[in-house]
Amino acid sequence: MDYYLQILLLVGIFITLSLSLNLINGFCGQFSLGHAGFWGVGAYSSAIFTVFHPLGLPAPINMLVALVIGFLSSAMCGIVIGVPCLRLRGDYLAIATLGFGEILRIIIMNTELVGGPRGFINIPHWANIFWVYAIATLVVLFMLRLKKSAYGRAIIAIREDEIAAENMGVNLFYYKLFSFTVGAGLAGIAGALFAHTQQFLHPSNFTFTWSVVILVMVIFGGMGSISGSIIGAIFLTIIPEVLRFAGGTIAEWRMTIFPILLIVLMLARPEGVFGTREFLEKNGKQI
Amino acid sequence: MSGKTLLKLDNVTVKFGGLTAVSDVCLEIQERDLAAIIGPNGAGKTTLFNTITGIYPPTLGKVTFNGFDLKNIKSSDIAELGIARTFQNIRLFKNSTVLDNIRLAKHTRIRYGFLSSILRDKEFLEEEKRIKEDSLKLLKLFNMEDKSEMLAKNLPYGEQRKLEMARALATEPKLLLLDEPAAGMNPTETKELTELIHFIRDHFNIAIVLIEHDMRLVMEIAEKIFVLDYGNLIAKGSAKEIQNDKRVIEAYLGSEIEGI
Amino acid sequence: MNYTGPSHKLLAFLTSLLLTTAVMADIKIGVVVPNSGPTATFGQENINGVKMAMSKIQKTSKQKFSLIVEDDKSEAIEATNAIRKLLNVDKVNIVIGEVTSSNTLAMAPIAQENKVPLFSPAATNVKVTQIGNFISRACFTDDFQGVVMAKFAIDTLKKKNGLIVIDNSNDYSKGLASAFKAEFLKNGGKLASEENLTYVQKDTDFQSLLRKIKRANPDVIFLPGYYQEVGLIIKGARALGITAPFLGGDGWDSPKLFEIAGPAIAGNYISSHFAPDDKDPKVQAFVKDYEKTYKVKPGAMAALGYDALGIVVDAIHRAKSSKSEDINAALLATKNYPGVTGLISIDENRNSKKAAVVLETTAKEFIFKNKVNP
Amino acid sequence: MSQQTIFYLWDCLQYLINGITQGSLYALVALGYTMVYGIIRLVNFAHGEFLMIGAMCGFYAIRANQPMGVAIILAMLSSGIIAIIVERVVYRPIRKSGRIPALITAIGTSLFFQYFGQLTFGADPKTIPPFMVEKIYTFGEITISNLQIGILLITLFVLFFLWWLTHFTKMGKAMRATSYNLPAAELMGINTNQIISFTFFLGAAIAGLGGMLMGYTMSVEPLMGMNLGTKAFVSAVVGGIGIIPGAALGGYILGIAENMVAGLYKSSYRDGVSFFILILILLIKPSGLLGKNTKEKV
Repeated sequence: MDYYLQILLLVGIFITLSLSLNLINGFCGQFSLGHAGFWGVGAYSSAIFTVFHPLGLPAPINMLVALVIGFLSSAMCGIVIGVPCLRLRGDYLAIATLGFGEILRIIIMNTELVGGPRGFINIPHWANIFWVYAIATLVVLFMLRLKKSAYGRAIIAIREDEIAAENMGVNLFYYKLFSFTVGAGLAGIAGALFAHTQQFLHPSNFTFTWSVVILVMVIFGGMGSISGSIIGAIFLTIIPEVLRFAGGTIAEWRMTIFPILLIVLMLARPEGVFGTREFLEKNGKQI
Repeated sequence: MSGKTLLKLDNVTVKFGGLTAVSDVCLEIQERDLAAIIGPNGAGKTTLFNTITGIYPPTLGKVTFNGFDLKNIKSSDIAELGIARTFQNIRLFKNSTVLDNIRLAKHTRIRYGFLSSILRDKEFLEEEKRIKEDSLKLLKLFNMEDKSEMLAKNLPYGEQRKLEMARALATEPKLLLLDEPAAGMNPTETKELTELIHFIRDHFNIAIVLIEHDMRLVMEIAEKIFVLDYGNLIAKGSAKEIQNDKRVIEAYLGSEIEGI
Repeated sequence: MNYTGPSHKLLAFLTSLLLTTAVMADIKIGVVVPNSGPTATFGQENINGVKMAMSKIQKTSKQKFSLIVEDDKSEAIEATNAIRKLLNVDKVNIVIGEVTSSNTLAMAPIAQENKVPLFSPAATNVKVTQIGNFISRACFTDDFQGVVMAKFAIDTLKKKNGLIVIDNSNDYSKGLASAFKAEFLKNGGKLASEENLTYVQKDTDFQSLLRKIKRANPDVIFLPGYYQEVGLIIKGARALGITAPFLGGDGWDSPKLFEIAGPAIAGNYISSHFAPDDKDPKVQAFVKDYEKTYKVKPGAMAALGYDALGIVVDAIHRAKSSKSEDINAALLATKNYPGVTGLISIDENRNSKKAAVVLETTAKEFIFKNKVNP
Repeated sequence: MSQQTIFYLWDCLQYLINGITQGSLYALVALGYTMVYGIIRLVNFAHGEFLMIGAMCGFYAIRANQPMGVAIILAMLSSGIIAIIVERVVYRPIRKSGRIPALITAIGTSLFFQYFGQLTFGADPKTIPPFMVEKIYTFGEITISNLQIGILLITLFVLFFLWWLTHFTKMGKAMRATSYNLPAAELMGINTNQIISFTFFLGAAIAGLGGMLMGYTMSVEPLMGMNLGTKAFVSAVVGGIGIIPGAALGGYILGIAENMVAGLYKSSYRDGVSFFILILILLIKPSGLLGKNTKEKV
């Protein structure tokens, strides 16, 4: 079933994406609203490689290279944006990243090589559901291990209290930049997977609205919760599709139902479904 | 009053815009000192701590720690050099467990790299095991080991203060700065705290400087007292000397002399 | 349905109708349109045309059809989700969509892979049908409109000192412009200025552009943009004393153009798919029906939607099969289908070959000027 | 000077004038962002949608043959009322939950009204006739219309009115007190909920006016709030969010810069330039041009 496969595939890509943003927003507490920009950079740069300069090797190897390119190019953007912006805090950081995300998209829009506003076509179909879930699994594993290491503890300490963290010996700038860069890079990987499963890219996929959608996935599950991000990605990808089947008025109004659900969730449970905890974890104690 | 000089402030002045919070302060702390900084509200005590820990760099003057000039050194590096502190308004990592609060403080002492932590190699596992054991040992000293898996925010107030001290000690400092450790404590708790501070100094062999309003506590434990008023260091000396200092009495007149 | 084509066609059609109605089960036609999002204005009009054609066909045809419409929020991801749902869950036999070239391009590889025909009512970008042999369209391409207007400028208006103004934010404008330029120069026209004159969508101020135009002093200006900016440009041009006629493409084709530009709009020309005042009785019947149902005059999007469904149903009848491959073969073999947007044949590149209409603008509306055959 | 240079200079002057007109509109919308942020520290993403609702109501008023003045007042009222309702029903309950949930709620509200608008009003752009009969004056190579002058004057009037309101009326003083320290204002007996509602109303009503003035250049459509709102928001941040004169300053800077870049370089970078300025300002002076730097208390 191609359609269900497509939804499953998007779920996998969004798991990677929401985890990558969770590293920045949820773990490190740095509010980024430009994540779709990194997603787009990874998607476009990996597709430029596979469309224009693929290596004369089997497709899977090319795909691996594409993933690496997606990671590196987005991570590089992350560094370039992170170095000046991470001095900012809270709302200001959010606004600056929003601005950068939009600038990245405007640059893509004005690049003739990648089709500009028409969209980027003829991207080879080199990734599939196995790639997507292999990567998603690796990212989940990565995040779980990171969370339980000195790196993760330092990053979470920054979220909890920057000043205390710094006075306990955590180099704020280094760890903020680390999570921002790695988060951007992972979004780039998600972008590469997206490009090579959809075979078509359009700048409208990488607007501010999509940054918000990814953010909502993170917040829905709970900032800083890995299982929360997974649940968020699953739920928010599937809901709009389920509403398609509701038929009649509901299907027609489905786009207004999504924001209402969002508002209701925030009113009822502002910390998200899991808070900062993990699934089956209570009061910090692992079961 | 023996041992070598650990911390030295030379003519330190801190200004915020037009406001001078600390003015031309000179003081020295030796190894194993147990000192207190006192003074009325707004005298610049906390600002002095913030300057020592690198949060607000001094506008003028020089801070030297253990022979290092702290000019342009980041807070995190100062922590690594061996200064740890607690905060006036408790700054724990609230949504982390008690154990994780302690483990985080061991941050600068960790040697394994990023790849080790993702691959979970032998180096990582051994070091994490050691850190956990050390942390639990430390918590045991504070009688909190059974609470190691509780979230910090769920601890009672007094234990939050204790945890903050434990966390500061976990960085393995040479100098511990305590910002109003007795604030909000009842007399029994304050008494325990007095013992605890003595214990810390003797067990860890470090210097301690505290900011405190509770004069009974200060007079009981401080071997050296510095008095700040409007950013100026108006007196220093032993408890006896301070109690008889005219300028100090003037500064405190009618307000916080009940403990003397 | 009354055919005006050659009599053997009529015969073929009637026999096919007789043969098929008895045999085939319910045929499912999927439609993907933007019902929300930035291009919803085209999508909503387009789907009106499709639905009207459907209700008309259901009245006369014995064959049962069901129409499944999916919204794509004007977004590529949603468009691909929508077409996959249509193909795999609803198992439609054919898909109509989308109105924009970029979202059609997003869906095209999926239709091609599933070997189900994707028939776009209004995606005019040249690349759309190059994706594969299951992708075709009911409209002509951008290139054709440029050629039509270049011929019109030189042959009908007798103007040879031209100027081209491009909307830099879309391929549509660039495509029309380059085709116009080539044809115009080939037929003896010349450009009044070598400068690149461009603007982008959502611009609201065109003073600099207009002054550059005025200084170049052309006697005809090709402005292949969308009505919103075009309206403002022309309004400003007339206020500034630029009198040369503007020529444009189907992007102008909306009643809103007259609201935006006001009376200044009179005396310009566009190429488009459809003229509501075309004296052709088919067209008049369509316009009357449409106005009765939706209380507004149909624009090109409605007419193209109407024809797209008509062509698809016609192909299904001729295919005598509900298999997507057969429907596609019949669809690609469409010859001289008498739609409201002209006599339509699908050419070897799977594009519609049909006449374009040239419309003249008056202060209030478009009036039919002439037809230009390919 | 060559002919080319003279033209270039004339062009610059013209872009400046156009920039001021556009800047005025940005400023009008930015005021609402800034006032709301000033008082409850919330980036009200739905502000652009309040504007859209107002402009839509104005459009229907005109279609029902109401005179322009009535339509403008209706637009302002409907923007204001919808803002009060949203504040009361959605923002007020969420305020205690912290800033991120509040921000997400604001984004959700914005999305809701965008889609709601497309489904109820239809996605097609609707044109509002200009608020007065257009006349164009030519000076040398530049042109100015009476509408442009009108927009500038109205904006200046609104700014003056706000200055008067915040400095010389009881309501205004209460607004400033609330913005300075909400709990303290409450203790002083100020009904802060009422002040917040009023601030929402005022900001949205001004935005509604901006939406109607835009009839001059743009049409009214359900997504209009998104583009305009983003720019206005950027203006507010550039000028220093929370500061009323800052919003105006930011609006004019953005308007002029955009027109200069679009005119002299390429209009594809019109949107890029606003974000570029935004980031530049944030990096040099994070609190905005007129903002005060604040340090976190330890």
